[in-house]
Amino acid sequence: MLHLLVFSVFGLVCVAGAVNLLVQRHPINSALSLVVVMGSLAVEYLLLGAEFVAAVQVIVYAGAIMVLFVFVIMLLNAGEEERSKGSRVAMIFGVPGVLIGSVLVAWVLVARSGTGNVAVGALPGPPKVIGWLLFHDFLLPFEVTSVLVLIAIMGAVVLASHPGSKQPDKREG
Amino acid sequence: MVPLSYYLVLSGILFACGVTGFLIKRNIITVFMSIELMLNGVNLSFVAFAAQWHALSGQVFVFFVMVVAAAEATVGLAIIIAVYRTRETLNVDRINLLKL
Amino acid sequence: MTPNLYLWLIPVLPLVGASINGLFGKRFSRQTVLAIALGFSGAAFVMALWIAAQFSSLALPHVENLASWIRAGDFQVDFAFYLDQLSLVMLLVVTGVGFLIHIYAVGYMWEEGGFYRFFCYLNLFMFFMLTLVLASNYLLMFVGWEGVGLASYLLVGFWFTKDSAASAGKKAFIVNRIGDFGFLIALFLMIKHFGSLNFAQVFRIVGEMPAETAGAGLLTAIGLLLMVGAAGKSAQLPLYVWLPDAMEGPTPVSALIHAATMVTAGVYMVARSHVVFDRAPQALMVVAIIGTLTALFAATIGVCQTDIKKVLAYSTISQLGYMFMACGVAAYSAGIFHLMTHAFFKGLLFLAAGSVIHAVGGEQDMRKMGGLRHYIPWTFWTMTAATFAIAGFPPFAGFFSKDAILWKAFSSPYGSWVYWAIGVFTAFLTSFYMFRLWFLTFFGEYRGEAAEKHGDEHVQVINSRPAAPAPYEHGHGGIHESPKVMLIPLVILAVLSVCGGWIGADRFDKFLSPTLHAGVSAYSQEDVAVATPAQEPKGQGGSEGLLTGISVLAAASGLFLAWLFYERRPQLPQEIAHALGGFYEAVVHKYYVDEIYAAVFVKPLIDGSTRILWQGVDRDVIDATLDNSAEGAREVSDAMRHMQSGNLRSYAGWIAAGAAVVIAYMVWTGTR
Amino acid sequence: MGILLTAVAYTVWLERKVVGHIQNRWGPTRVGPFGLLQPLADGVKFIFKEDLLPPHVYKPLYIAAPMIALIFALTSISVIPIGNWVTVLGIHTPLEITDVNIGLLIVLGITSLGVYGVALAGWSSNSKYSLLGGLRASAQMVSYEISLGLSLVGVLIMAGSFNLREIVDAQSGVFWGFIPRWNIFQGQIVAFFIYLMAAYAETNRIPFDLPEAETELVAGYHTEYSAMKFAMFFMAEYANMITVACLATLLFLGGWHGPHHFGPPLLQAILPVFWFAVKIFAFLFLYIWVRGTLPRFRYDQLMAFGWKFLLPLAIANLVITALIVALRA
Repeated sequence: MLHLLVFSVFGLVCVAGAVNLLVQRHPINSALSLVVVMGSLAVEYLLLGAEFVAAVQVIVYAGAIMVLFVFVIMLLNAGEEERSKGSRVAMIFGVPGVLIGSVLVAWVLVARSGTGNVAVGALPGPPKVIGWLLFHDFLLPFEVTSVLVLIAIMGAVVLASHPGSKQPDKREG
Repeated sequence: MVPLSYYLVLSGILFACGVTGFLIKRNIITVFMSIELMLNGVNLSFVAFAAQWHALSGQVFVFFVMVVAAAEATVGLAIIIAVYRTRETLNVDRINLLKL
Repeated sequence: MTPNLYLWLIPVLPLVGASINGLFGKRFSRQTVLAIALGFSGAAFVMALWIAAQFSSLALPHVENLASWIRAGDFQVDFAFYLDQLSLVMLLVVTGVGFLIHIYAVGYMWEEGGFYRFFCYLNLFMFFMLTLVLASNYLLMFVGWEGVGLASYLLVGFWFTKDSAASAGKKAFIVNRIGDFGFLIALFLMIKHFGSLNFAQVFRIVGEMPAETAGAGLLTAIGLLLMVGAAGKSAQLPLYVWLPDAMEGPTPVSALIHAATMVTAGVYMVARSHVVFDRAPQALMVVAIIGTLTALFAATIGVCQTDIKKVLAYSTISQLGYMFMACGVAAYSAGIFHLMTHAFFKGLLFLAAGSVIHAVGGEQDMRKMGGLRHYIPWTFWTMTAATFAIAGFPPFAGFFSKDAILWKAFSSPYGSWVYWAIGVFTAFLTSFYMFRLWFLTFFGEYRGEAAEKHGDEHVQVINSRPAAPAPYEHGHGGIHESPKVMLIPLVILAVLSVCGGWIGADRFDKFLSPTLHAGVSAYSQEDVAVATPAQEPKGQGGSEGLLTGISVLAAASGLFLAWLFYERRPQLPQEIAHALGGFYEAVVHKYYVDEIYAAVFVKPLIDGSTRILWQGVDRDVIDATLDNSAEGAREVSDAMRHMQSGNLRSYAGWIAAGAAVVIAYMVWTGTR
Repeated sequence: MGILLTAVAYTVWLERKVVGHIQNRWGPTRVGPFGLLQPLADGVKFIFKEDLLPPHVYKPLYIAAPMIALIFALTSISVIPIGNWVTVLGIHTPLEITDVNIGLLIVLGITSLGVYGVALAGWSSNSKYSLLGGLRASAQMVSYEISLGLSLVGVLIMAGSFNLREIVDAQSGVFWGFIPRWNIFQGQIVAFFIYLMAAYAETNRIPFDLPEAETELVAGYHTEYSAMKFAMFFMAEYANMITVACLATLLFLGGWHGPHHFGPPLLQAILPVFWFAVKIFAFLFLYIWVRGTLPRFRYDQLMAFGWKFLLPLAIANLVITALIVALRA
């Protein structure tokens, strides 16, 4: 019961954060709501037993990626969003499409997935085991991602550096 | 005990919120955040399925998603900065020339 | 375990030379180009000699597998090389004559532009020819086959700025395609029915099949198709038309490709496939008939040609006809023997003709020559040796091989006196037109304008050579002897033309017999033993001597007639031509074969292509379809263009809607 | 919590005292003996000061920012053990608030979130000095976090666990009878150096206190803050220092392991805590010492130092440590 309670509380926080992201007009508020979503997701991961994933979620997502977002928002001094009407298509087709799609998926999941219950910490993901998996079964993808990250860093430096300026931008990747 | 489908539904809701954000938000940074939100939704379902099938590879995938998300955010934000420098706007409705 | 002979090196060496020259030759000096071209082709020759030296200790056939090439199910083709007596002979001929002609070409081509290009092509040709000869399966052979065609095309069209040269190259290529078509279909039939293209396997399977004496079957079909291919490559009736035109190429090319090596590929192929032909008497008969007819036909044309190289070209066709005649009566060794001697004397003839042309400054019309024996004695004497050889005078090389063919044509179980009679008549014609050439070129008075323009850059190189068999004579003036580098190959080939036949057909036959008689069917053996028991002893004794005497007589009468016509009474040919009237005209115009081909094949093809394919199919159907669909696409995209607003959110909206549809479909199919 | 806040307060006092002595002053002396009651006086002053709300600030975040900073600073201390398991009055309890397997990761995660307080404060103040301070702070903290994390990985490899208690236990015992088996003496001296540098930067302390460089930016991100909100930032900074000191002690300095175990059970229970406190004190003293001695870096020097020197060094240290451990195994 406690499990369900915790799940529901943080799930609600999660959804509230996500909805807030949509409702808020200032990007920094959206960013902070996203941080909230990520934090509560980390708790959900903990509930599922994936403690390492949870920690990394906080460190990488909330601690690095979102800081980067906030940093860019501050750097560009992004103001409130304009209410421009650029796209009727998005409203006419897209939003109903999303609604239909998600309702269908939710229906399928609830009605037909036949998945069982999970207990707290159903599948512990200790760092040791995950590291073992990463460096054995997923070694190639791991290395490929490292190359990807390297490329991303270089690309970011090239893109963000002022054309002509000698000093490359020193944001982290 | 929580039915696994709850997790999946939660992940679906997050994903749908992400898509909706992508559709209705005008600020390109927010649009980017919506993408991150979608990725988070997917991550949750990964972890949930990992718990269901007792396969840790599901959690490993989350790491890859995170790494890719980090790379994507870096490059994406760099692009945003470059776009902002040339077009002086962050509104996606005004960035419609498909070139800088 | 047989030793590894590195057979693959032999073809690859010239390829390396060709690659180096082709890629970098433009920047090299002529000397460097030369060193590369001669070095690599010479190395191939040395390798061939080395292999010949080791030959007796080898277990034959010696197959060296280099790499797997195609593997599809049970079907497998390898890069493998196959060495036996037959390919050894070919190997020596190709590398030896090829190397000599390389040397000759140095002098001949020295002033030509594209020097490196020429030697690149020449080396490339060597590569493909050696691949053809050494291949251990039909597919690799086909690669070489096509490759020599390509090299031939490149070399015939070497002076590509000259329109006739370019179109001659194309003609050679296209006519060869027809033959290749037959060859390819033969290959397909083999794959389908034998499941392999390896010589060893194909011959083993074929060897177990009964001879198709009663009616035409698979083997006859394969044999005939192979013959189509051979006819294309070896310029046999009716596909010979490209060879005379191919004389547009530089003379060393004519010598190497269109006399000594490439055109004999067909003969080699037929001999190589003798197992198939042995079991297909009808195919064999077709080969013999085609060979005989070609020999006669080309010889009659050769009688009236005035261009020195054209005469030689028709002569080549005619001699190839002999070879096919030999193959057609299952006397493969005689055919190969003639191939070898022919390579010597015809190569020599072409080289000497080249030397003549060189001497008179590019003139090829024999009517404008004459009396040249005083000016270019070395050329004259070597040419004399070659002429006597081709005419079949003993003891020159041509006598032995031609005699062997004629004898076999008469005595073989597949033979008949008709072949023999035509063969002898052709020998007479051959002798006649060759001596006609000889007299016209070297005797009488010089009839051309003195080619003064040519005498500046060549040193007179007539110095005494102790090994030379010819007496020493000196000439002067604008017409001058060729440089030494051209004469050396001439002399070597002259020696070979004289002595090459002394091996003797019987010894040659014995040498080749492991290859050529291994698979001969019981049918022919039986036939030899049963059907002509009485002929054999007589044949060996009196009959052969008699026949030999007749053929020598024919050659001699040719010589006499030529002397009569062109030396003694030069006006006589005119009178005879008048007397013969239409027939003479026909012969001069090569029986109008080119014109007939143009009318029957080329024009309908062009018209058909123009009217039906181009205007009908292409323009009205294909183009129209494309135009209409393009128009339709334009209209549709015009309508769809508004979707491409450039607005990110619109795109996202479409994606979301599409995803919803896909999800709905999946749910729908999943829940049913 | 109470202990922590007291510790924070007295760290401030300590700093003022030490820096004072370094600069040949007395530091606080008036309030209480040796100025010991000075923190109390400060607190009272902050509480009673007027809580100014400058115009044009983005109010929600302006108010939330100091809270965020303080909350994350205080939370991270919760998983830090200050001593081993003790049995007091029959109750077997660890001397920490929670014991989790991935304690170190949680500390890292929470400290990485601390940057939001600074960044948001700088942005929401709607002042260019604040904004620059916030930008500097976020960039600097994110950059140095990498070196910090990597410097710890070496220790983790030695210990083979994320659990802080296990890491400490791995450092018990001595070499050759007298050298303690602390990680700093087990080849992790380079890592300790990196950690030290990165920690200075993470806590925005001299010589890396660019975000609040008073000579350039007035007071950096908290220029517009006053009264209790300012106090919160102040407390957050010192709480972070303590956290960092605790981590350093646990990871490099052998935690609560002291020279000997002696005395009655009660003493035995208290001694580890004592050793732990001593080490933290030493570390903090080092902090203040450095502050009193070294000048401030320039910003590009700071970034270059972080990316071009510390990070490669940290990676090299990690690789070598991993190699040695792998070879030894």
